[in-house]
Amino acid sequence: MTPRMFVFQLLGVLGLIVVLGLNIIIMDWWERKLIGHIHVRPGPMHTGFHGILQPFADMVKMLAKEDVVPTEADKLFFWAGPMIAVVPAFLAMVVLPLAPGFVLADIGHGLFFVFAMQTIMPFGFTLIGWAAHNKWSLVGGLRSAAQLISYEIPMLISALAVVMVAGSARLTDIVDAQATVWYVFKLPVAFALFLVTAVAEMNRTPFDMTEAESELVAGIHTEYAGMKFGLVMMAEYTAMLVGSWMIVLLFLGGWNLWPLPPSPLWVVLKVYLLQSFIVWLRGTYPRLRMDRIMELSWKYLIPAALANLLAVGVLVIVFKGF
Amino acid sequence: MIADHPRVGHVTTGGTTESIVLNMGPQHPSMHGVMHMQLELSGETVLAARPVIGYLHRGIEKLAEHRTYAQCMVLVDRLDYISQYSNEWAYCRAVEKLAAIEVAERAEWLRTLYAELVRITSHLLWWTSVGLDLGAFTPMIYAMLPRERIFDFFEATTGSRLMPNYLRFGGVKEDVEQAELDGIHDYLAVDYMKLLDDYDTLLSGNEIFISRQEGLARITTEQAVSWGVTGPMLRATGCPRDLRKDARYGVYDQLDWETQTDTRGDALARYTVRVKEMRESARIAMQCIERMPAGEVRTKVAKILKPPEGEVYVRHESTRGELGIYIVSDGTAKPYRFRVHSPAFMNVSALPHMLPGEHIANFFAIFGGADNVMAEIDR
Amino acid sequence: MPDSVPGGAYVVFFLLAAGAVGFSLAMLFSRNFVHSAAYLAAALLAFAGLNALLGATFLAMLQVFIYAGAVTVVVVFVVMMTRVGVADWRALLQPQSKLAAAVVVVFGIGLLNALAGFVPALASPKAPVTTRTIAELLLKEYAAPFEISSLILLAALIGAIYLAKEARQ
Amino acid sequence: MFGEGLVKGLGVTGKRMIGRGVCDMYPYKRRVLPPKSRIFLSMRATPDGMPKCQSCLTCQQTCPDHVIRIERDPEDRKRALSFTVDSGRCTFCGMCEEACPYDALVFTQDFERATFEKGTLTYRLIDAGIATESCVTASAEEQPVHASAEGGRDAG
Amino acid sequence: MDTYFTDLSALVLAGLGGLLFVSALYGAVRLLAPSRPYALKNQTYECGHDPLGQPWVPYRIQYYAFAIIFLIFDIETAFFYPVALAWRRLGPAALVEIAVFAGILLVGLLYAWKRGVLKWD
Amino acid sequence: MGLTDSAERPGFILSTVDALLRWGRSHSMWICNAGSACCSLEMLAAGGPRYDMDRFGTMVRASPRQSDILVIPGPITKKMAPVFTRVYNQMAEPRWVIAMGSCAITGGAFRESYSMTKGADTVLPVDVFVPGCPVRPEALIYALLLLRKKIQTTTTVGESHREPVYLPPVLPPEWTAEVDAFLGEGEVCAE
Amino acid sequence: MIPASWFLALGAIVFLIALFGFLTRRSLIQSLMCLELMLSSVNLTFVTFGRTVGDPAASGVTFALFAMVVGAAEIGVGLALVLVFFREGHANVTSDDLDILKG
Ligand code: SF4
Ligand code: SF4
Ligand code: SF4
Repeated sequence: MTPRMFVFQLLGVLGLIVVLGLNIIIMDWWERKLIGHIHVRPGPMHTGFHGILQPFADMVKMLAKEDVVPTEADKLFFWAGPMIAVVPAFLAMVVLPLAPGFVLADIGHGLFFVFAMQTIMPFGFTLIGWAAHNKWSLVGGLRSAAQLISYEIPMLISALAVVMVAGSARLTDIVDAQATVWYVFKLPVAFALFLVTAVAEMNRTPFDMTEAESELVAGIHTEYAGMKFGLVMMAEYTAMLVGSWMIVLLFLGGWNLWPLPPSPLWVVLKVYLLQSFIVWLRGTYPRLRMDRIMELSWKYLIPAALANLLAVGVLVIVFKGF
Repeated sequence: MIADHPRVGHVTTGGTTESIVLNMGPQHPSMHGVMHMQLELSGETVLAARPVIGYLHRGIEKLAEHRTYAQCMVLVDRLDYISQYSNEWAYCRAVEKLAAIEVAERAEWLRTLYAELVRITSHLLWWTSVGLDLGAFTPMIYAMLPRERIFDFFEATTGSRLMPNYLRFGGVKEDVEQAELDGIHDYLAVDYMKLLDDYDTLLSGNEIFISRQEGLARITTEQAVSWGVTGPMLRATGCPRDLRKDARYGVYDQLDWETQTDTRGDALARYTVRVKEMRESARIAMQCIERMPAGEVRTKVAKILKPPEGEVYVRHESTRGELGIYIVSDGTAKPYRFRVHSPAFMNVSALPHMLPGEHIANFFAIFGGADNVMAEIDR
Repeated sequence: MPDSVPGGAYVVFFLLAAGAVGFSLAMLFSRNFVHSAAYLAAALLAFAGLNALLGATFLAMLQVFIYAGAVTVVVVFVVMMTRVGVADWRALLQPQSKLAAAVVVVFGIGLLNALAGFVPALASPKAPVTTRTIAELLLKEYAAPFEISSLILLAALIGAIYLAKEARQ
Repeated sequence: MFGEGLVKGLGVTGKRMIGRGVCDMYPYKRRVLPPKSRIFLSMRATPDGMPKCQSCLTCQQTCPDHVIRIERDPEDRKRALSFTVDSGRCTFCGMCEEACPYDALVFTQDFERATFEKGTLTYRLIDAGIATESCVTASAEEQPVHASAEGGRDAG
Repeated sequence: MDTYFTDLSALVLAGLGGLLFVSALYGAVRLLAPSRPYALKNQTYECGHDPLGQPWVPYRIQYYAFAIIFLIFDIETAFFYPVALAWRRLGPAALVEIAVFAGILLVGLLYAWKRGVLKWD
Repeated sequence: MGLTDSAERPGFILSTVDALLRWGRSHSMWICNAGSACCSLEMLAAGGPRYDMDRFGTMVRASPRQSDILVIPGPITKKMAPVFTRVYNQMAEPRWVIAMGSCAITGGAFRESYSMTKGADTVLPVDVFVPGCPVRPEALIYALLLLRKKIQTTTTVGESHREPVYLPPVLPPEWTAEVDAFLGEGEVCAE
Repeated sequence: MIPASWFLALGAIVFLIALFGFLTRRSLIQSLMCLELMLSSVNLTFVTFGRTVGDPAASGVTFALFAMVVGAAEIGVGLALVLVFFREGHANVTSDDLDILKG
């Protein structure tokens, strides 16, 4: 741990915060724009060029919006809940590489670390929902917690198939192993499972149980005003970024775009394409019912993921070069 | 006397330790207006539901007693603000029956046309809310497209997008230009049908949507009849009850159309019936335009109408079911008593029977399927 | 580690140690069980950090994954299914808590005494401890405990489900 | 096949995502509203500022919401001293326009009437016997329509 | 220790950075936002009504089943993870072992399924 | 207390912040979803493809906590008045109210009725009145732009907060008296 | 290099805190939480010992792994028991006078 290292890391963390902020700004605008176009309307238009300043305006407004704390709310977690939701998502970003070597902490268990961070999120959501002392929030929080914990397992198991084939959980290694053939082609089943579960982990339509606007007013953040609401949104957008980034790294070849030379640009491109796809899903589908969501995970996805894992295991043993 | 303050009592079933009593509405994104539902939940299962209405009670029935018959049209428009022409027509029919007024031939066709167009817009609005209740908000925006087109037609011909005040005793306010009619005919024939096909693919064919609607809150015809449920909700149980055919008004008997039914009786059936009706209504409207005779649109009626003493009740197939208008006249220029039998009210009162035992997420699918308009329930 | 700043590791250690002790105490003295669960999660996270500091990254992650993630969620669920907290601080305590305190003090003195005489240094592992070795250990040397642990888990699962089902009726 | 509907649904939204929007871009471009649409109650006036109202009070009696208040000139029963409209109460039903035997009332399509002050919603069409700027000036080619000449317009 | 430690310090730094960032936002809100709490405003929102009863009541016990199955399967995947990492080195015997391991736990899932606790209602 | 709360004479920084805040607030006006009657259909249409409020950054939020503007799209009946006041009170400051349609302005077509309040301004502090019945979507957008102008020109420095609005838990006696009068005499169209 | 004894001492302190809590807390839930904490501190001790002997076989970690399994199984069943007690009306899973929900 040299001082240079320390400064480097400090800068890296600052950079990540910028990425976090930039991502939410870009995605907020892009999502509204995209949904707008799906709805045959222009979306944000008159705040800056094609509404590009819209997220900034929202941000400024949220900063200057009163922070209502309900009398009966649990003061501590009403305040700390959004934090608990944001920080793990942010931490997960630390191990995600943009290019070989271009990563803050290229730890050997990068993949597992992301999942470990993701397990904290349901806890955060439960606390957010519980602290508000509001029935909608409570139901929303418990729902989202139940959903997140249910989808974590098939997600990890299908990711383990990748680990099995790549023989490493270091994300850079996994990407490098896809220099020619992306795992999406090698492991299509795992990819499909991972995609579905990742969308569920991001709490996006058709799995958007945290918000479930028509059912639970605004879900877990019913009581959260101003910046706290912004923070919850930030956590969700960051989770979306982390999730799509993971998919890109694990299955879509990361910075590889054969036959073009590898470049961090491809990662960014793929990540945002994927996020656009998720927004597109949101613009198309209704929401699944809660019990169907749970059933889907426990009755279909987990057995399927296990079967897939075993099948991949057999393949790896039988065909050494798989 | 306003006996009850909004802070109403609790749901009656005794709460266990696990149950939460939840106020749904009146300010709730998908309560379709200012409905208030008190739900008792155990976990996420509805144990008991109690609709609380009256948040939009504007006293229309009482106000009508202080207005002349012609002036009441304004109130009738706002009774069920989603299918205004149906209300106006029902009211006109009642008054015409009471005062024995002839209706001009062309006006009957125009009335039929408008009633069917408004049925389309109403069903489209319901379609938006069905999507919205299930978390898909694109249908909401898409349904706006044909709605806007039809509203354009309404505005160009009657002067208002929503509150037309167009029907008059003995006819309609003024004639419609042929160009406008042709325009809407072309739209219905081509673009509208295409849009509907697309929308069908978007929602009706969606497996998620089907899985959320199928088998939900299944009711039988007997149940529906005993709860007084009418309209598409009744037809979805397989009962071909349609006052347009049964009560014989307008020019429906001269047109080629069918009552849309579905035998399943569940939420999906209610959905299907309404979607089919959207197409059927367009067919009726197109036929109206094609076969509309020329002529006067209004017969001579006294400026201040004073119907003879007596009472009248007409039944009318509004978008939501059987709309009844009851008027008692005492021979003066103002109705002595004006009463509305609201289809939405009957449909909503069936909800407490249908809801218990359902998952809270299903609550909205069922609730939306009833297609209620609070303005009509509360009056 | 010639060019390393020794301070860094110490800072991290003290941060984490303070976190571990502080949050455990907070957990203990919180009257609201949801708070307790959250403090527990925080303390366990600190332990994860300590494990990582010792080089046991895999275990550290497991600590986050299983303890801070899964166990606390389960605890929070249960708290929400029962009662959230107690009104009075004294209601937290067992009647015979004085006795317990005495036991703990005696035990603690003994433990710390034993530790005081035992000051080993951290040795670097002779061969790098990779997670792969753990896997090999699990499947070869500890194969029996491995399968048995699955049986334990199964038993716990069935038992818990049975009990939860019982509790519902 | 399961999932077919899901894919097709994506197609429906995807098609529109790429296609053109239908937005009016309201404050920048304005849709021409149909002349019949009832948005702002106004009155026809001759170019020299004389309102066409003959102060017959029909509209005041017809209006279901008591929106119109007319002050008659005590000397000249055919002249209104003031004609006040409370657009905050108007339901834009068009009954007054329909009933006016002199075809004095007319609806314009000026909808930008939002205001900070409730009071400003009450405006005068005739003030001191003279048409205010809220009135529309009848163009030269528009023939004055007299009730006795036409007759049929208010046959209800 | 060193490589571990650089990674760990990055994570600790990031954690602190994240917390600081969020606190900074909170600070900005304190600085910029108006604040006027009063009783009615701070009352729990319930669709424009007086809140009825307490939200913090004991919740449905049967959801506990999900939590416990999750916990068990979480541990299972935690065991799978090193195995998957070392898979290429382990060979067919491992396959059997892991299949048995997963099989035993699947029995548990099956049990839960049959007991009907995998229903969210 | 907030930075912009107390300052008497804004310096450079403060005025910059003030300008920024005004810009932010005026460009991100979120509407509270509180549909009540016919006018809410036009509010829906204003969010629709043809009019699209979202162009101006106006979203419809379900929870009053996150919204800035309470649009009252329809009649406020006496039963509904406490609900609206509560929703208004539970909105986070700064907040504004738009009375949409004749009903919300004066009671409109139902003004004489026993069950109506005589306009939103009798229960809430209304900022913008939009006449119409129903209000055209364009007119609503116009009102929003008008309100935006107001927000832009109102300094946030030394912000004068709105007083809380309370509605008595029991109905005011004059309301009930009016009901009695209506039902008793049968003629209240005094005007 | 941080001395191993620091880790051991830390583990011991937390263990004692948790033990104290376990013995004195009336609420079963809190006792179980304390138990988790105890297990965690023991795990730390395992790992530290593993490091002090330079254990190449990583037995310390593996052992900790099995400890986790046992801990998880125990808390799963324990909490299920809490639920049963609670349902059977033994509100004194925590205490008798726990009617107030918020602390
Ligand atoms: S439009 Fe209707 S409400 Fe308005 S002034 Fe004329 S008659 Fe009265
Ligand atoms: S009806 Fe026409 S002429 Fe008569 S008072 Fe009204 S505006 Fe004037
Ligand atoms: S102003 Fe007119 S359209 Fe709007 S709510 Fe009132 S009656 Fe309905």
